[in-house]
Amino acid sequence: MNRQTAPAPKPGDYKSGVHPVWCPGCGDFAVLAAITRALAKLQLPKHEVALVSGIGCSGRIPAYLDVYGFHGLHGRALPVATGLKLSRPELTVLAAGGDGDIYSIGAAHFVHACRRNPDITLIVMDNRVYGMTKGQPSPTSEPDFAAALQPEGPHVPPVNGLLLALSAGATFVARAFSGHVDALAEMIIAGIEHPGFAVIEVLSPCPTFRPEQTQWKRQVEDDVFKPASSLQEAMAQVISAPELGTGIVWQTTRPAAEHIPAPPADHAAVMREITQAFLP
Amino acid sequence: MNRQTAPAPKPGDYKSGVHPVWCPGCGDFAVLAAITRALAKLQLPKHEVALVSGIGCSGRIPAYLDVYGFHGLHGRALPVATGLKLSRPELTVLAAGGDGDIYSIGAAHFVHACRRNPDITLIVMDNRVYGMTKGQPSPTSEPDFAAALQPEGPHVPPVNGLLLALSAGATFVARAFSGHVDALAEMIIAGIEHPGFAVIEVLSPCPTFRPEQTQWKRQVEDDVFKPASSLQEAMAQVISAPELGTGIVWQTTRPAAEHIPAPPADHAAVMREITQAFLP
Amino acid sequence: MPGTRRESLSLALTGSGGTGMISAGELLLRACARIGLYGLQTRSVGPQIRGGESAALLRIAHYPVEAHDDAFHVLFAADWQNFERFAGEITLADDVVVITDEAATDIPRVVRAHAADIRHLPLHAIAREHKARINMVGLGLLGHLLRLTEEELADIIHWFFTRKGRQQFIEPSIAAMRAGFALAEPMLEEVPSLRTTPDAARAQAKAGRRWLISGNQAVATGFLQAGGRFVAGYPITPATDMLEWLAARLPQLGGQLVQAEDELAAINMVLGASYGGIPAMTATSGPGFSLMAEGIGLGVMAEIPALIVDVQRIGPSTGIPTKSEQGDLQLALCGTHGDAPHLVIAPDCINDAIRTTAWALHLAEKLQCPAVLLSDQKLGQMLSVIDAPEGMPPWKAERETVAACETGDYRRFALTDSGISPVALPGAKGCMHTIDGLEHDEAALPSSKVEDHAAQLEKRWRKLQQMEEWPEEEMRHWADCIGTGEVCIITFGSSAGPAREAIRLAADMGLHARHISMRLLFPPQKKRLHKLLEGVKRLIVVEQTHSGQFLHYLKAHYELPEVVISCRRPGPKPITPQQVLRALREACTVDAKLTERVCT
Amino acid sequence: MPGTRRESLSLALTGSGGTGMISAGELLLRACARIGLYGLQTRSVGPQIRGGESAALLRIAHYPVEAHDDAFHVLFAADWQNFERFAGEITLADDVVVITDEAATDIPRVVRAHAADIRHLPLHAIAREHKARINMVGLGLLGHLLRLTEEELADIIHWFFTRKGRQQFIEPSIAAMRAGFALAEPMLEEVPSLRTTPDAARAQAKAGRRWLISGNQAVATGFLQAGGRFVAGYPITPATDMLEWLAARLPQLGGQLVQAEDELAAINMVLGASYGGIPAMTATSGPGFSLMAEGIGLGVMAEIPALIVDVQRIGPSTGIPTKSEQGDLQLALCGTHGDAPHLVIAPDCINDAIRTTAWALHLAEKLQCPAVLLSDQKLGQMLSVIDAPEGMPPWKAERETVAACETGDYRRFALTDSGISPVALPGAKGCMHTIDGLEHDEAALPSSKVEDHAAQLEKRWRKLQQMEEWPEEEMRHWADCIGTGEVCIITFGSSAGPAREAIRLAADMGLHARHISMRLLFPPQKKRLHKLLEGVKRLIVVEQTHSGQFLHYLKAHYELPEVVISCRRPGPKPITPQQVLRALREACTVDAKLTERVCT
Ligand SMILES: Cc1ncc(C[n+]2csc(CCOP(=O)(O)OP(=O)(O)O)c2C)c(N)n1
Ligand SMILES: Cc1ncc(C[n+]2csc(CCOP(=O)(O)OP(=O)(O)O)c2C)c(N)n1
Ligand code: SF4
Ligand code: SF4
Ligand SMILES: [Mg+2]
Ligand SMILES: [Mg+2]
Repeated sequence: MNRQTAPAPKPGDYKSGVHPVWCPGCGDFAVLAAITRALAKLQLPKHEVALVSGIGCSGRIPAYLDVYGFHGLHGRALPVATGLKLSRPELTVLAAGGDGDIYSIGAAHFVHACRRNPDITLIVMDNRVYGMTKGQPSPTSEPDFAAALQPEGPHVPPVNGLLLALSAGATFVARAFSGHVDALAEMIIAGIEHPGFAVIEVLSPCPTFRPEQTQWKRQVEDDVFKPASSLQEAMAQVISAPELGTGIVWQTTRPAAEHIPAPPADHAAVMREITQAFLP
Repeated sequence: MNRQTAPAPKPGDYKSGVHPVWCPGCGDFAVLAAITRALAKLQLPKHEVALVSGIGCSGRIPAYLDVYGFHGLHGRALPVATGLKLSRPELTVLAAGGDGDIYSIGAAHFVHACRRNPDITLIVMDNRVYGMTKGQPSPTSEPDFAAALQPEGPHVPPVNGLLLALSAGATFVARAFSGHVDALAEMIIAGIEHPGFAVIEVLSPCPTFRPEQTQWKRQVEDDVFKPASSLQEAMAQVISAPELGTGIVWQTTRPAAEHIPAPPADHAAVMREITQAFLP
Repeated sequence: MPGTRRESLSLALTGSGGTGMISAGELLLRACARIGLYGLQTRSVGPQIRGGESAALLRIAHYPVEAHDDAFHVLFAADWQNFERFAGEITLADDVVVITDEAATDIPRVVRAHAADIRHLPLHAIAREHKARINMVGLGLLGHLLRLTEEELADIIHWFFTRKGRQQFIEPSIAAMRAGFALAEPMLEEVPSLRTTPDAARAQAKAGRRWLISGNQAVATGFLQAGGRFVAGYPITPATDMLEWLAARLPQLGGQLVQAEDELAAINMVLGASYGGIPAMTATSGPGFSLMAEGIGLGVMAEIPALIVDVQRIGPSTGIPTKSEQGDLQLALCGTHGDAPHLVIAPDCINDAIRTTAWALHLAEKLQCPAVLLSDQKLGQMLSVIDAPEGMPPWKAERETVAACETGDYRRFALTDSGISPVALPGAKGCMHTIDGLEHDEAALPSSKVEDHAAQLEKRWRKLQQMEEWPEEEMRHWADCIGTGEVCIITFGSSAGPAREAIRLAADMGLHARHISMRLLFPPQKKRLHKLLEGVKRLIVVEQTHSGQFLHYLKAHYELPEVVISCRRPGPKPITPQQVLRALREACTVDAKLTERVCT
Repeated sequence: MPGTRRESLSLALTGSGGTGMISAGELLLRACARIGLYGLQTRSVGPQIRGGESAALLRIAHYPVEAHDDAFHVLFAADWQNFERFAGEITLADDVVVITDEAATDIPRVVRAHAADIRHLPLHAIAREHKARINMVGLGLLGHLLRLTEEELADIIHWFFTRKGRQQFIEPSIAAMRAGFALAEPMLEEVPSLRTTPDAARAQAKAGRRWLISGNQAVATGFLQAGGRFVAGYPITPATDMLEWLAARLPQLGGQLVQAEDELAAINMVLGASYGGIPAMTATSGPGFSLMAEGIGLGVMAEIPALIVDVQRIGPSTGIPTKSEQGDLQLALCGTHGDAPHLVIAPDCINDAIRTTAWALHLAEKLQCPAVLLSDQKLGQMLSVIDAPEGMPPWKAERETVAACETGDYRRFALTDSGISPVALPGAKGCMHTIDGLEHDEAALPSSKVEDHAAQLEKRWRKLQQMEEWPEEEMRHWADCIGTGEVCIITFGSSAGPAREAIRLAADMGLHARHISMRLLFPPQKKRLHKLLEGVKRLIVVEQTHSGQFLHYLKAHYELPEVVISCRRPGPKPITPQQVLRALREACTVDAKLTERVCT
């Protein structure tokens, strides 16, 4: 399936043909579709794209794409993606994970990726539940979402990923709904084109453990966010926005932390120079 | 030194007499002094107070107090404190750590403690450097703070701990300066009295690796924060405040996540009832 | 050809998502338990998150069974989609009878090649006719093959849907079951079945004599019975269901469970609660266990009891989350930096898991040391019929504490003879001190002195090491030894089941061998094992790992007999009694030292 | 009494914060190196963050030295504050000469009891007089005892302050040094000194023949020389200085270092970079190493090369961060859940660290597997004079890659004979695939099949195991063996130094013994070790641990001689040649099997 020579790859060309393990109706199918559309629209050569994920239903996504994939550890997609992007800046690097993956076990990496601002597009597939492990509350679960592990519900306010991203210094912050595939694809394109760390939180329903989320398609309010002109304003928008509002709320530019200097012409000579310092 | 029988313990009574390892002039001495003043003012029995810390210069603080201390792992003070407070709610539990401890390796726990809102007072001794390991940039270091591990400086914006706390749902958020011991003691008192998770970020200079911080005593602007009436307002205050401004910026109440039900009168009977369910 | 009559009958129920094979298997097992039979069920599921193909693997007998048999005698396949995903785990007996739908055309070659007797029956048609699921047809059919009565099966269906609040399904399901029951009638004599009918069992069965319980529930029960009251955990297969079971029950006992943000938080929350004096545990599996390495080391250094249950799954890394292996042994033994002696204990069957967990918590508290409890997916998620234990385990969580200090010179890490230093819990007047992950002196103050480090290292080791000197009656639980003879099988954890059965099978054949099941793996009990091995010429080390972790552990810590044979295989195919038996029989013929072999 | 004349001279410089003993020691060592002497320096510091008491421990000789001697011949104490904190690490020779201030009244009892010759000199007065620090007085005094010239010492002072940009200190410091030099004059013949004067060395010394280098710098140099270009790390004593050294030099080579938010991030960043094809490493110590357990397992499963340098410090837990021990061995070997074979390699001296690190990176890349490099604080922070290596190590990071795939059926985990599957790096056209921590089939697709798991486990083991079959010349670096005889000392890592010297000392006494220093610890080289042990009757296992981790490792994986003697001690007191020599001499008299003893 070496289609790189074909003039214009189509979304389907970015699929690997591996059958997803997802339940019927899972929102993640649409996220997959949106990614393929985005990649096709950008005409990105498949072999120059890498998608790094954590563990969860969401984390399974790389295998379904015909790009380079790295299905790593629970919570650790962002450090892997960062290491990859820093050392191979010419690649288009995406990262994907679930709400548990990114906001719970991976929360420290999320905060620090926002600060560090590597040129990576992060897709958080938020279903407000631990899907893969069969239905425990996640950091984005509603306070009264009762489940076996927390029979009375978490009873704490959900993590607001957008607010966290903003306060941690993210340069592109947005929310989308997986049911609106084209809008999501556009958002992913904007994220990839954004020169820095782009956080896209995608409402991606889990019909299996959160059947009520099948209603999201009626409840989502599109484009409630407007790119804010100040951080304060962005935060105010996020705080007062409807729970299921989408849109890009913040975009700014700031150089990424790390960059690779050009390799020297003569490694051996540089090594000699370095080791000179060991002479007493 | 069993002074619990004495009518009114004084700050000095809360000191253990162990000689601190800190450098002369370290801000942490003043934090220690402020804690003893706060405990004395509150007349808390020493054996009912527990202080849990991580690793760092800051993390050494429990041994210098004559209360129950737990000098645990780098970054993990908050989970330990949470486990302790949840299972022994009658204790007054404080947690302490450095900027690296809390905002770097412990960032995920910080976010989740803010959400969970256990009745713990956290003191972040912020010196904008990794003191204990001899001067590497920390998450709160200025972008241009050059040090051996990052010869050109981190070149990323510092973590704003207050903003992070607010966006993660903290119910008490404040900043203080260790040089103003009485004000800091008052802040700690307010934190202990606050029924929930209190985040107190303390500007605590490191004269050894950040000698320029000895100027803080001239630069700090006290009480620039006023308790905000809304989260938006609190965030706006924090964003626009001077870098070295102090004060309580946010206080609200919200029940803590977990609570312990009263133990049953007859454990054996309850166990029998529970195991009944195994009958086929 | 008349069906064979067996001491125990093994049945596999397989089907794609929605066929409900697991429920059918569970109901069958429960019905058997009610009439006094014993049995067990494990499950094998596909990678689908929900509703993918799955297999219920059952074994039913008149006596307690701890492990699967070598092969399955009856295979009930609701359909054949993705059967090959677990074909490797379902060995078919030579006389297997395969029951499948009349319309099934996609029977895999491996099944067709093996099974002489494939019966095509109108399973789906009957289900459709009664507006019920095919699993109810299977329940009736297989129930009849097991010689259960229609009433017994109807009762269980009634119980099931009532509990679920789905009374509307009771009638159609019972009708489908009855139709399945009828389908079995003509084949009763042709299909393998139990040698004795269940009537004897029925006659003896009294309510309350059996429990239907999983290994995870058994561990959780032991923890609660011994006084455990705080749990922190993070979901991970196959430990989650233990946490969920505990979450519902802890509040009734005045305890609580916290869902942590990750395993680093979980182990540290446990240390915090335990520092407060509350007996505490966490449960996890491989990846989470790796993340707890640093926390366990802190528990060792600061002498904080903690129970860490590792329900092992196939590794390395994410591995195969739903399948079983014993490959975390070496991490359990060595899994933190520095010299950090701590308890490592493995329950050896479901029944044992209740007591052994209580013992582990007791030891952790008594010795003020973390204890790793090594369970595994097979043991943890196996549903088994056991004899209901009489009363509670004899062990409770009891820590030696100091109520108050007068003099003000409380020494948290006092160098006592036993190595155990009475602990002052927060709240104890006058005993304030700071515990530390740094090396410290007796008074708990950080110290980098040669002498303090040596003394405290020695103390932390001594408190475990002295267990070798404890009186026999206190230590009886450290290992079990059955049988006699010069050949000995040694196992830890869930591999004991097949080994024990192999010993019995061998005895039936006149071959006498021993079996040692080690529960206490660390600290090593050199003298005790030496005694059990007296007279043993050949030792067979049976384990479910690829590299021989248990073998290496034994070689590192014990004097072993001249001939040591390693019999091991990785998961997910479980070790079976027949395999161990084969190893046993072969052992009498080898004479090379240390033969490594794969159990076949 | 005239001072003894020694092959090597050991000097300890101690003092409280601000006395600058470490700098003085370093300058002394550097001056010695310049004139062609060899030597080493370790340091011992108190718990103070900055400026607390500290000790510079030096050994100077005409030949390369790798370890400290048994005892110190000269103790220069600027003052005695908190001396007891490291008294346990500074054993005084019977003929030690103690040099202290004229006003010192607080000489600790342990020193007074031991030292017959204590000289009170006006050290502080001289320093004050010249407005210099006391360490310059010490430099002059001790330099003279070592028969350095005033000019040589003045040169080094000049160099030092010029480099620091503090030219104003040069003159007063040189003046103080000269005064110290003069102080030594009357005692030259009374104080222990080197048997031969440095004139011979001076005559031979050519510029560029010696390096003054620490073990941490040596490891970093080997990494760069072999082609390492990406480093992620989190500060931790005693690995931080390696990271800092690399941070300054990587950019010159087109590489980079990232300060991660924690060790979980560091190891995963390394995996990310290495997945991208860039040879990568992290450096850490105990607590951080424990946190990397899960990441190392992913590297094994997904077959990603990575170099993980663990500069061991005293454990368990936070332990004693600034002091040395070899207690992470078992974690390095077993430190992740599941069966996860990976490389474990230990450099055995500073000189060796350059080559061995290059070899480790080479093997990791070649075998597509994480490699743990076990250094320790002693080795890492020891400053040593070594012969400058000729050229670069022969090993480079070279991974077998696939440039592009035509057919589209690239199989990332193809079951090759060697177990090594050529890797397509991101960017390779047509070879797109997803690597996984889940068990997988050859095409990298997740699989829970019995057969796939067995085949991939076997493959991951095979690629390491085949090293046993590699030609001798490729594997020569796996271990060193010197000496002959029926008694053999075996070590890994930094314990080789004292052992090698003990062998030489024994030979001088006519006692012939062998010494094996193992660099490659995993995979075990059964046949190779067996060959080296041919004819050995008694094996002495020397290691710096409390529990005997190396002993247990050897027992688990190798056939050992009948008599095995464990000679071990925990840190921070280093193992010395004399101790090993004593063990060696005793070994000839024991005949019990497996005698465990503490090195005294
Ligand atoms: C260290 C570790 N802990 C726990 C797990 C088990 N686990 C797998 S996925 C998951 C959570 C999945 O939730 P989320 O990230 O929201 O993804 P979703 O399945 O909902 O897409 C957990 C806890 C693991 N694989 N590794
Ligand atoms: C897991 C782990 N990683 C690294 C270290 C080393 N370490 C000790 S303290 C510290 C950082 C200290 O910085 P901070 O938290 O700001 O405290 P400070 O010393 O400045 O008060 C580090 C990295 C450790 N002890 N444990
Ligand atoms: S469990 Fe939920 S998130 Fe997972 S695949 Fe099924 S529907 Fe999707
Ligand atoms: S290094 Fe800095 S933070 Fe640490 S004790 Fe010294 S002054 Fe205080
Ligand atoms: Mg989710
Ligand atoms: Mg700091």
